[in-house]
Amino acid sequence: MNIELLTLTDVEQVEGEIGRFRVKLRQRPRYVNMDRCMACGECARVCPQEVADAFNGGITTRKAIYLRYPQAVPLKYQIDPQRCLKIQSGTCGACEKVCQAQAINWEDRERSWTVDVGSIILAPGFQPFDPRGIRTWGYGIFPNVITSMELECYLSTAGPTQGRLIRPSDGGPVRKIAFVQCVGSRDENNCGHGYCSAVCCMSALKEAMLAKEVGGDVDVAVFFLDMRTPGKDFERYYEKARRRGIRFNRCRVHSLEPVGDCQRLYFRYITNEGRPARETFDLVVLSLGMETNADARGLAERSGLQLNEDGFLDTSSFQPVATERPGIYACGVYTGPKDIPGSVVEASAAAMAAAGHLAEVRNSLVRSVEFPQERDVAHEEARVGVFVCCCGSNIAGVIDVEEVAEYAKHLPHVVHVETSLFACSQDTQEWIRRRIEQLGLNRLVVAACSPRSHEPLFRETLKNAGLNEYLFEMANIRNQASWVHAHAPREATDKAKDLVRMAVAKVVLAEPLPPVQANVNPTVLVIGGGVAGMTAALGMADQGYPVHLVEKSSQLGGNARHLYRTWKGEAIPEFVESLVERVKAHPYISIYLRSQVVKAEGFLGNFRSTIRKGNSPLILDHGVAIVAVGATAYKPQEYGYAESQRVLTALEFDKLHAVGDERVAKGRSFVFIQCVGSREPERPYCSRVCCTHSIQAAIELKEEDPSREITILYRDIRTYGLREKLYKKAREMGVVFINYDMHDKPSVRLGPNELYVQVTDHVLHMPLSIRADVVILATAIVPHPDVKDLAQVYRIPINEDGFFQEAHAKLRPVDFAGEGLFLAGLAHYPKPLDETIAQAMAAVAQATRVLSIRRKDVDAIKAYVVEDKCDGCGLCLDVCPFGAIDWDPKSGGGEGTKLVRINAILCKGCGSCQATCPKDGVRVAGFTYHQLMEQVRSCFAA
Amino acid sequence: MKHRFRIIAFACHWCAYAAADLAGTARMAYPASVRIIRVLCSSMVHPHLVLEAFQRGADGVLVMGCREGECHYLDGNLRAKDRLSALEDMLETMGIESERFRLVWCSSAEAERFTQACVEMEQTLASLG
Amino acid sequence: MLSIFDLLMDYVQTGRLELDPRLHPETTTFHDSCHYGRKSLQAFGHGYFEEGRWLVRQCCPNYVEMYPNREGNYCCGGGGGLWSVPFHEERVFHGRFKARQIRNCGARRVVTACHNCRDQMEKSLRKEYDLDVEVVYLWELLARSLAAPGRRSSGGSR
Amino acid sequence: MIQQKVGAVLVVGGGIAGIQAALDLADTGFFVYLVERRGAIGGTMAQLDKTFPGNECSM
Repeated sequence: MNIELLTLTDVEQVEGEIGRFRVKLRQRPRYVNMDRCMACGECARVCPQEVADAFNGGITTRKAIYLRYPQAVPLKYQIDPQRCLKIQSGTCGACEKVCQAQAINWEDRERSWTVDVGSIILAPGFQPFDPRGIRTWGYGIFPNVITSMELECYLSTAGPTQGRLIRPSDGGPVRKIAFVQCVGSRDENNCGHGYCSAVCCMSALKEAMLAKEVGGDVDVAVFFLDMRTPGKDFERYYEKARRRGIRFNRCRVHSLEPVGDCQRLYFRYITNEGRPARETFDLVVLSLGMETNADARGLAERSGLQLNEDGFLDTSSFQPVATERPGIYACGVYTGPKDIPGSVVEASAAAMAAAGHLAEVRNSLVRSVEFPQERDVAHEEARVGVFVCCCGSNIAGVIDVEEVAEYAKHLPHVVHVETSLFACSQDTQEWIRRRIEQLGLNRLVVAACSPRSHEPLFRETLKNAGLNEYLFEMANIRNQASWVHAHAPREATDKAKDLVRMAVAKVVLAEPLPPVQANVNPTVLVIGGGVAGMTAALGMADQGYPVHLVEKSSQLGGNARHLYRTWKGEAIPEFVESLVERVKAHPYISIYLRSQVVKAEGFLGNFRSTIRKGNSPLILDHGVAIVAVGATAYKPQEYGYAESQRVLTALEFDKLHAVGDERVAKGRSFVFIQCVGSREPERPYCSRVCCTHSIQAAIELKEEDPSREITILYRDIRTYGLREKLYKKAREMGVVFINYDMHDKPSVRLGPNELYVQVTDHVLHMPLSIRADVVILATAIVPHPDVKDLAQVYRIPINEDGFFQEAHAKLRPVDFAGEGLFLAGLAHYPKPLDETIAQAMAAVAQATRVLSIRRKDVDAIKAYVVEDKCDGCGLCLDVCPFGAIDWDPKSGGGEGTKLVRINAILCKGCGSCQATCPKDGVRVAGFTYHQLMEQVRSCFAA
Repeated sequence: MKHRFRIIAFACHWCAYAAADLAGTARMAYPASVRIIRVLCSSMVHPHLVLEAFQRGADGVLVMGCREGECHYLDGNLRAKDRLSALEDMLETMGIESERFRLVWCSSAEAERFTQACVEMEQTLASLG
Repeated sequence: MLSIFDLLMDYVQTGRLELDPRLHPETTTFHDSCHYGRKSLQAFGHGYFEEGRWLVRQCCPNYVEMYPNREGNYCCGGGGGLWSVPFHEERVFHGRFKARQIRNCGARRVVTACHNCRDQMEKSLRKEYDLDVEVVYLWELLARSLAAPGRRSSGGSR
Repeated sequence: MIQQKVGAVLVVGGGIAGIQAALDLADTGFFVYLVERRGAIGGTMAQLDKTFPGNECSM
């Protein structure tokens, strides 16, 4: 309600400054009246213009009047003016004739206006690279060379082929697929993009696995430069793909040739063993990279911002979503290529930053609607009103609406029935409201479309009429009858009658449900005093929430105290110092050092955690908790680390480098060994930061003295996103990169004053011995032991690798499934400082959302206990997925029967308990056992 | 196929019901014998409801939820699976062929899977007579 | 400075040369030489890819492409002066890609503008790989396509 | 010229990032203008994984 969605709109001009911007917007005409369009789709059915559907990668067609996709938001049609015959040449106009809602508006014109805002967030996204211009890959020439986006469509069950994998040229079977990686990325020669697009390795893996799933015996080969799977659970997936038989070849494919009649494609490559090979494929998939589109470039210009040479916005590691212009923030791919969770995290971080300086005007512009006093109908006899919708001709064209209405009149408790052309139109709402009042209706059934899209609208109508919003039911006679039985009008009409009867049977048993309100303690507990914890604490405290910051060690700062520079070169110690100072000075933050959480109880809004400081326990009450306990470094046993003072971990090396230790200062030859402890069978994940870190250290060493010999032994270089720039720079400076295989690891031999590293060179396929003064091990980041303890204390899940498991890997990256708990930083997964800060800011945004729940009613569809039926057997306790049921202390003990109670905040209304209870002792409001049973019975009551 | 069957489909709000909506939007025809009852989660379907449906004369019953691992309520569909799978034996002892009862998992975008399940159920019923 | 492509196109477009497309019905392809293509693109910012094709199409209506082509085209094997130095075996070996490409595209005639490419394909690859094609210079093709006075087909392109 | 700070935020781009930012802000007491250049929000993600279409966003 407090989001005004402006589609087909561009930003024209940005004036003003932080706190008060004046933005000029321009909206292009849609030619469809949004208030009137009911998205029935009649217009598209009659539109004669077939247009390639960009949404499906051009594989399918759409009409000139169309929805971008079936679930589009807003669900309103739009006219493509370039393709519309009426707009182009004044002919046709067929849509206007069939639109019963009279939503077509040829007079629609472009309009411009200005809005006043306090902050601006830019998230214009990206476009996939267009491989058309590069002929060596043959895209656009050979039909069986497709893009990753197109394959996505072919593999989708909702797509044009219903998920069947076919050869686009002739619909023939696909037996062999090749994925070509880095198309439009890491390729300055062909596309001018030096950066890595960060997501294509993983998306190719996903598609390869899906292809395997769809066509069991299909042979899939991936041609890649470095396999970049540094995200959470990504490496495991890569391993799985290898075990599944997907072939991986480290080789850049230079060009494709058609075989015979162009149905198949042929190319030559070098195998992992260094031998030339040639192979023929049915389908070649180009894994497209990302690039900034023209709109996003224009947006930067109009907002007064500079994009970097790659077309992205440069941001500071310490303020990852702030642009150079105060008050304007950026997130998503605009600040550099990233995946969905990364974008979601940044978006929340941007929301937090944008809200941060507007704290005093919070709630000044949000709108709320006043409803009339609710009429008490609990003791009234049910008086049901039924409205049967024609949906233009969508329903009435198939179903005899009058017959259904006539039938409904004779159903028990029904006192009023009428039909309407569009039940969801604005004026019908008003009409229904008046009818409820005039006729004293106390239940409403609307026979129309889906409750998934329209229930909220009609509930509002009930509230406006002074009725409880839950005294309502929909019969979905459009999606479930007229649309799917269009060729059997008799059966559709009979079905519609059944559906109405079932809805009436259910609504008669409906009870008014009181709003559920949560009492939320605004205090925040932050566990962990590293950068993530401190950022989170400051974010919450700056908004006025009291914060308890609990840190296990004796000082704040965490792992960042051992870091010197971000990958962009910013100095970390100064940043950490200032962060610590700000946290210490903040009046709303209480710091508990040498403290640990040992016990916790409660739930969202009302947690009670016990911390132990020394020997004394301390109880803290709080509404939410942000967990940021960090991670530790792997202590290596391998590569002679225990034996030699010249074999160092990356963090040790940084320290010696910084203090000018002579091992480093006088060293002539340095060897970095990557993946020490990472990507191993016992730790099958990538530590994400080590490639970048080693390369950065190598560059610094070279910059100090270009004559130094520096070698990096790696398995895959994972300088994802814009970090690729560092990799290129290192190679240009003469850093030697040697690829080693998991099964043929390097070894370190200790000499008297030097070390000898043996490795098999991947180009020469010959053993090589490198004399080194210092060997630096890029060691893994491993989960903190505290993770396990806290997981028990707060009953939060951990993943196989021992990191915390978030609620949803893509869409809820900083929340736990248990509400009121959030996470940030290394406890979630290894990540660099900028991503840690963004995640901490995102946790703040999500926690703030929860804390503002006090003003909000929660959906009242919850389970409740019927006390005189519950006998306290407790079966429901085990099945509740949210732990929302426990023993009622009032009833327990002594002679009294034991009862259960339900926590309405935790309950989500799934009804698992209701289906388990043998006594009808627990019910889900709005979906009670009786209501469902009555629906079943009435189905056969015709 | 003159005989008219009656199939009850309990469909979870988040996935199966959404798939049914999409089948409508896409005008994908399926047997008119199907009557959908919306539930919030497949785990909400009490075994009594299934038995009652058969008792009242249902020829087939479908319980449809999210795909495994994608349940809106964490693992409600798995719970439903555990609970309702036990019904099959019970149905057999009552003289109802267990084929008349099926659990189906589909995502909100899989209209095809939804209609397919309905078609298959009707075919099963036809073969059972 | 004017390239031969520009000059010939100008002649054809202004009508100084009249071509008869009926004279060469055989399937014909065009070989992008690296000098006029990639190298020119790199050195002068313009690769002569489309001009040659246009000219060939004016003469030979039955035109096919080799893949990859234009800036991604395979070397004929005689590049880098290899034609004129005594590395005979290497030159033939490197020409195998071109030979395969020519065979796969099904053309009976290969047109190119570079003397090096023409010699390699005509004098070497044709024999060594037993290709049933003729290799002609671009200007040679144009010369052989000139419309004799009075024989010009009506309705031809101008 | 406006003197006071404005309790509204402009979010440009209706992809997953824009939607997330808009929801976060609207839920915490700010009025949001969500500007999308196309006819519907959802961005690339709606196109990407058809099992998580744009209807995840509960407007």
